[in-house]
Amino acid sequence: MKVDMNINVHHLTRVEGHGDIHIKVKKGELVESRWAVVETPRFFEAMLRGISHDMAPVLTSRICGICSISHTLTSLRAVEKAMRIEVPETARLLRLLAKHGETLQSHILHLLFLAAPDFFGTGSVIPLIKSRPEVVVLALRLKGLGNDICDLIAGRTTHPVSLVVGGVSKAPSREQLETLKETIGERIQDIRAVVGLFQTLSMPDFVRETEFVSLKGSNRYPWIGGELVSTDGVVKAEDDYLAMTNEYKEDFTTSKFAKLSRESFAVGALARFNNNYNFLHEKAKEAARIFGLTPVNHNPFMNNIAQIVECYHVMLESIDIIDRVLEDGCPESICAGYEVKAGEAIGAVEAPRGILYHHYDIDENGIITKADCVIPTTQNNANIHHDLAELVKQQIMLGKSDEDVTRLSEMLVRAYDPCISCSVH
Amino acid sequence: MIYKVITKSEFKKFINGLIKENQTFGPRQVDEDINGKPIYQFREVHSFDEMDLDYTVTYSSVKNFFLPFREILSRYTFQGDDWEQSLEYRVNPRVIVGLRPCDINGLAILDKIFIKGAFPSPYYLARRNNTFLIGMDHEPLEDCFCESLNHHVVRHGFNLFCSDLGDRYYLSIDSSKAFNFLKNVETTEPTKKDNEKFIARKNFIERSFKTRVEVTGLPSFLDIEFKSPIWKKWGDKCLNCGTCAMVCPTCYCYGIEESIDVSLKTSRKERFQYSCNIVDFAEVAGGHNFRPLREDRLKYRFYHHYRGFAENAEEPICVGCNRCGRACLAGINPRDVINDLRLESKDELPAT
Amino acid sequence: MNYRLLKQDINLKPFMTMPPQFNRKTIVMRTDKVYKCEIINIVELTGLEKLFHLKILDPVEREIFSFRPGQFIMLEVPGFGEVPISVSSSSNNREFIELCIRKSGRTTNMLHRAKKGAKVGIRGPFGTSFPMEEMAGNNVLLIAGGLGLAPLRAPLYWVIERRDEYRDVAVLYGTKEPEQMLFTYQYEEWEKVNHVKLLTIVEKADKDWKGRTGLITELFEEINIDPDNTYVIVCGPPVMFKFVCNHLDSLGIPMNRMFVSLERRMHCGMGKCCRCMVGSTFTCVDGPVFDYWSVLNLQEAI
Amino acid sequence: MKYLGIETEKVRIGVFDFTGCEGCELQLANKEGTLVSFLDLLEVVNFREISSERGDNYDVALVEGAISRDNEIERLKQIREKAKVLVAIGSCACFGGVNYLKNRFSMENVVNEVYGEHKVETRRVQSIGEVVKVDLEIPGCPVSKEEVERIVVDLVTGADIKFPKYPVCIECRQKLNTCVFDLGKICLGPITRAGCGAVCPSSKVGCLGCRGPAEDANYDSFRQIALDHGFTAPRIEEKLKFFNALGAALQK
Repeated sequence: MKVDMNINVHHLTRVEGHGDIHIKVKKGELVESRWAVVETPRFFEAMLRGISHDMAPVLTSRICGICSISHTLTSLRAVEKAMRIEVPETARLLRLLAKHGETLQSHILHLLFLAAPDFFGTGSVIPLIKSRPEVVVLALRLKGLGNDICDLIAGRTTHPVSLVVGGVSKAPSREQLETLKETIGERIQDIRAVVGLFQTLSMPDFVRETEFVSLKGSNRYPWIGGELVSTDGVVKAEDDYLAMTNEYKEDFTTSKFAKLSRESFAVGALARFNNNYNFLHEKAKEAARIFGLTPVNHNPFMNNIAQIVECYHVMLESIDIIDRVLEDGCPESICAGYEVKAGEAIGAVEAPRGILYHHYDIDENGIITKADCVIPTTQNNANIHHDLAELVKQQIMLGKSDEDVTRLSEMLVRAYDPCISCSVH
Repeated sequence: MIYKVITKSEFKKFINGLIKENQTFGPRQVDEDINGKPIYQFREVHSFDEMDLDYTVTYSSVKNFFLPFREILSRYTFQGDDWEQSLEYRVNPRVIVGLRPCDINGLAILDKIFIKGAFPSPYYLARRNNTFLIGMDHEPLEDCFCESLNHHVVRHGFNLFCSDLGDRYYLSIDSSKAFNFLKNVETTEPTKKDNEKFIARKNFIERSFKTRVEVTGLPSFLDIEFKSPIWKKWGDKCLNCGTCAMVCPTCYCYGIEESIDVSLKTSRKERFQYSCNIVDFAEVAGGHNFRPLREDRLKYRFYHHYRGFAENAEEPICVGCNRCGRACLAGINPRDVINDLRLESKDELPAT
Repeated sequence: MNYRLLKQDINLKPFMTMPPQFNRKTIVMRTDKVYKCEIINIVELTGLEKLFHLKILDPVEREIFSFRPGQFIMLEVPGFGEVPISVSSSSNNREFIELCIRKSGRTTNMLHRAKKGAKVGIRGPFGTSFPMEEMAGNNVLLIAGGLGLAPLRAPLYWVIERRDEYRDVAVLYGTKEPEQMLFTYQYEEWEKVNHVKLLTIVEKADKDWKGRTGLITELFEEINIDPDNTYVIVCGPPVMFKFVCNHLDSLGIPMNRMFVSLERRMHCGMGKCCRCMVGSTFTCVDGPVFDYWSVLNLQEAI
Repeated sequence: MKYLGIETEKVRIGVFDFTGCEGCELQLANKEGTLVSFLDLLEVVNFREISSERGDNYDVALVEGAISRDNEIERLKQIREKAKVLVAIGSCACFGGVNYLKNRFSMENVVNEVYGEHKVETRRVQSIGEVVKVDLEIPGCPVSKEEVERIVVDLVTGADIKFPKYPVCIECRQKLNTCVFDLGKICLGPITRAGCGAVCPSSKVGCLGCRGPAEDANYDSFRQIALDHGFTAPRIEEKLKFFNALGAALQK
């Protein structure tokens, strides 16, 4: 049996942001295991103070380069709730469509650009261009589709422009929507191919029971707003998010940690899947069954599979959304006028990596006086940290080498698709 | 020129026929401004009803249908240390409906430069030859001053021109293509009464102009006023943003740039619409700028427009549509600048 | 009955398939078609300037191409851009053309890295030229500052090749520093073989410089100028030719017998893009060669 | 490519990030249609976000994000030493970006607001150029992939790199957009450097000047125009300072 182990991964690669893994084993006993976020804090909550309410979505989209649409939508939800602004239905649908575009491009980026190299034994996706061109083609086409959806609805993918307080500033034309719908239809076969590809790969077998937190669907798979729910049976209102997150600070990390009923909980694709399986599109459920994924699943590596299932689901739902917008006849005005007023509100949105909260106090001039943002990766950090300890313990028992443990630990963190700069916003 | 009269319902049939067979562009409302006023542009249309033929004015001119804002002049394909050049002048035919007389006159000015001047442009010619133009008269807006430049009437440069007689159009037919197309629908020879109505309509339009700009002797006047302090006054306001030149029907100054594609296998040589208002318009390779000041550049645009260049027989190239004046955020418009210059020179004259 | 517009293809016209002839300005040609050339020789002149020998590859195009002293061509480096360059060689040389090029921008920087055998393109010739025939029977005075010697080389070749037709020929050449002097290897030949009086001067001498030091106008003291029988060509930066021309004017030389070549940014060379406008005049079509009287009448020329 | 007798070589790049969202790095993996050709121009020696390869032998360092901690300064200086060409990519790297909004407050105040009793180290935000010498700045929040592609082609072929000097208005008008001012919103397009394809005004949203000032931008006239359109001075200043891209120019 392996006696001593000293693993230090400085600035874990193929994730968004800077995080370190530290593992220390002495005489077969785990002495220390840490998931330490060393990302530079940016203090967005402070930056928000004194900013006009309509600049808040623009500013907070800069929290994250991958899920900027989610941040924008969360910020808009908080502002619009605070000022009691009624957003036109078509604008709601278009926003959700942009959201789906983001989910698709973010999940594909993670699955095929960042995680896949682990399964093919390469350092990055670049060697795969030559060795596995069919995988790269899938990745480019699907990520391209996600970006195209975002570009059309939100103006661009990173830091969207047309998602504004009151609705959407510019609507796509009927022709553009019809073309987009056709393209999504054609790409369904690509997501099927991704399912096929991942069937040939084996997810590490690791289970650690934990609690999964997400939005709760009422009649459909949840993305924007609604009740908060956990697999341990906790249900809370959106405004009650603080009771759901319970943030606390550890010294070894710049990101905060969070907990609910246990020492940690998880958010993200697997959490949404575990809480809302019933609302998934039939075809998406079918894909889940192929991998033996059923709720409640406690293998964090299966988050990858849950992401594939969600990609399938959002593509199909996008087609439905476009149909509904086209039925409504693409109304000219999809942005509600409003009066600036004081208020306080919380917005909760399911970002690709899990549930995201923005909480603003706005004064009568429409200026933000206080802000709080709780990021999915912040909520996952404690769970990653505890998973790591459990994983290392199991691996020591199996007598695995330093390299194996390092590789598996890295894969574990990546499986959460962490968005670290986000978490230290 | 052959004249005919057509009812508005027959005209609609005629236009729908053209739309069905050809790519067609016409005035469409694209936005509403903050004051609730509609904003129009020439956009592709798929049926007659999508057009708004009673539109006031389009935000941008039709210039870019003939001088695209960006256009590939040639391509190079690289192989080893050698390359091959390829050039392409093919364009698909299209129809533009609803041009105002000033728009058509603007094209006539561009024709002088790009077809009749030295080194006629095959790119422009191909676009011009393959575009079927249907003009329409209109009542002038508050700030139109095309009448001052005699561009409120149009005599050539179109295929078909329609004068509104209420329930019918009085058609001026200036091409055999238009004449043949019109055989598809019912038209009548103009009666004496139609002719009278047509002339009355013309006179009515001419009387309706509210804005006048005095342009007599302007070319030599601008030469004399080249060093006037008035230019600084307006130059200080100017953002040098090039908006005026982009919306203008006759501004044609351009630049050429080349770029290699990411594949490193091909490159493009592109012409891009530019403006003499832009800071580096007259900058040379070493970095020297022949027009370093805002006022130099603003003056230059006026100089080109109202004095005219050798290629254009030194005539003004402005058609008086005031698109530049409306689009300018800084409130710079030809009427005010020219009046200012004239007033200033009056002040300088010794009292008699 | 039909409403369909038929495509009118100007590609099918016969002159669109032939090599363009740039000395015919009024027919529709493929004016953006370049003549492909090979760089057959590169001579390093100074740290900044190189002389390129370009041979047009296609024999038909080489036959068509001819130019007059003072005209320029547009030199195309595919992918990197096009620049106007005045031709520096003899118009009698139908084998290759010589271009003296300073490194000063995207296109010329690339060109300076090019190796012998590389292929570039040219279009042209464009613009006006010096009235060489009109000058016959007179004294010819060529005055150049800095890079200005490059465009003067073509008229100088013209005169040298017809030496009997001209009377006294003098070249006055000034640069800032000795190392900026161009074509120094030819000076002896010009003076001894071609009977050209050559005077040089630098503003700032270095330790090896044994010649004159000062401004170019100081050279006037060393030659006799007969104002009634002299034609002058001046090339150099605007400040320099303004200074020189004023001096010549005071000597009594009529302004319409002084010629200058103006330099401006050009993008098309064909009187379209307006980048080279001086006042209301196109440098590319109405110039680059102007007599000094015309220059004085252009707004913002100097 | 062996054109003009010049053999082109791949550019060995390292991509590094500091205080920022990593959105600009992500753009490098965008524009899927040309991504394979684009990657073929590069030898990626160090790019933590997408690759586990970590080398030090890069010629060109693309640096994203602003500087807001002591250890970032050290890391940046090391990169500067190794890189032949250091490129600041994105508005954070070029100007400090939105992070500069933090500088309105004292650092103590900022830490208290977010972390309460926990002391976290932070410093006033600086752009990359305020800390080390920068050879090239590619502005934008995020950067435009088209522009990055063009610049990388120029790096590979060794050609001079050029940026548009004119303002966003030209690109905006060329898209036949309605002026955002006519729609009742404020837009910094007239004073902001073009190159983004007027992406914000094309969505009927005002430009916020993330690409920095156009050459010879007329601030005085612009301020007057904004006031004449009924926008209040604080509102105008909020926009002008948002990315610190124009703010930096205003202070000069």
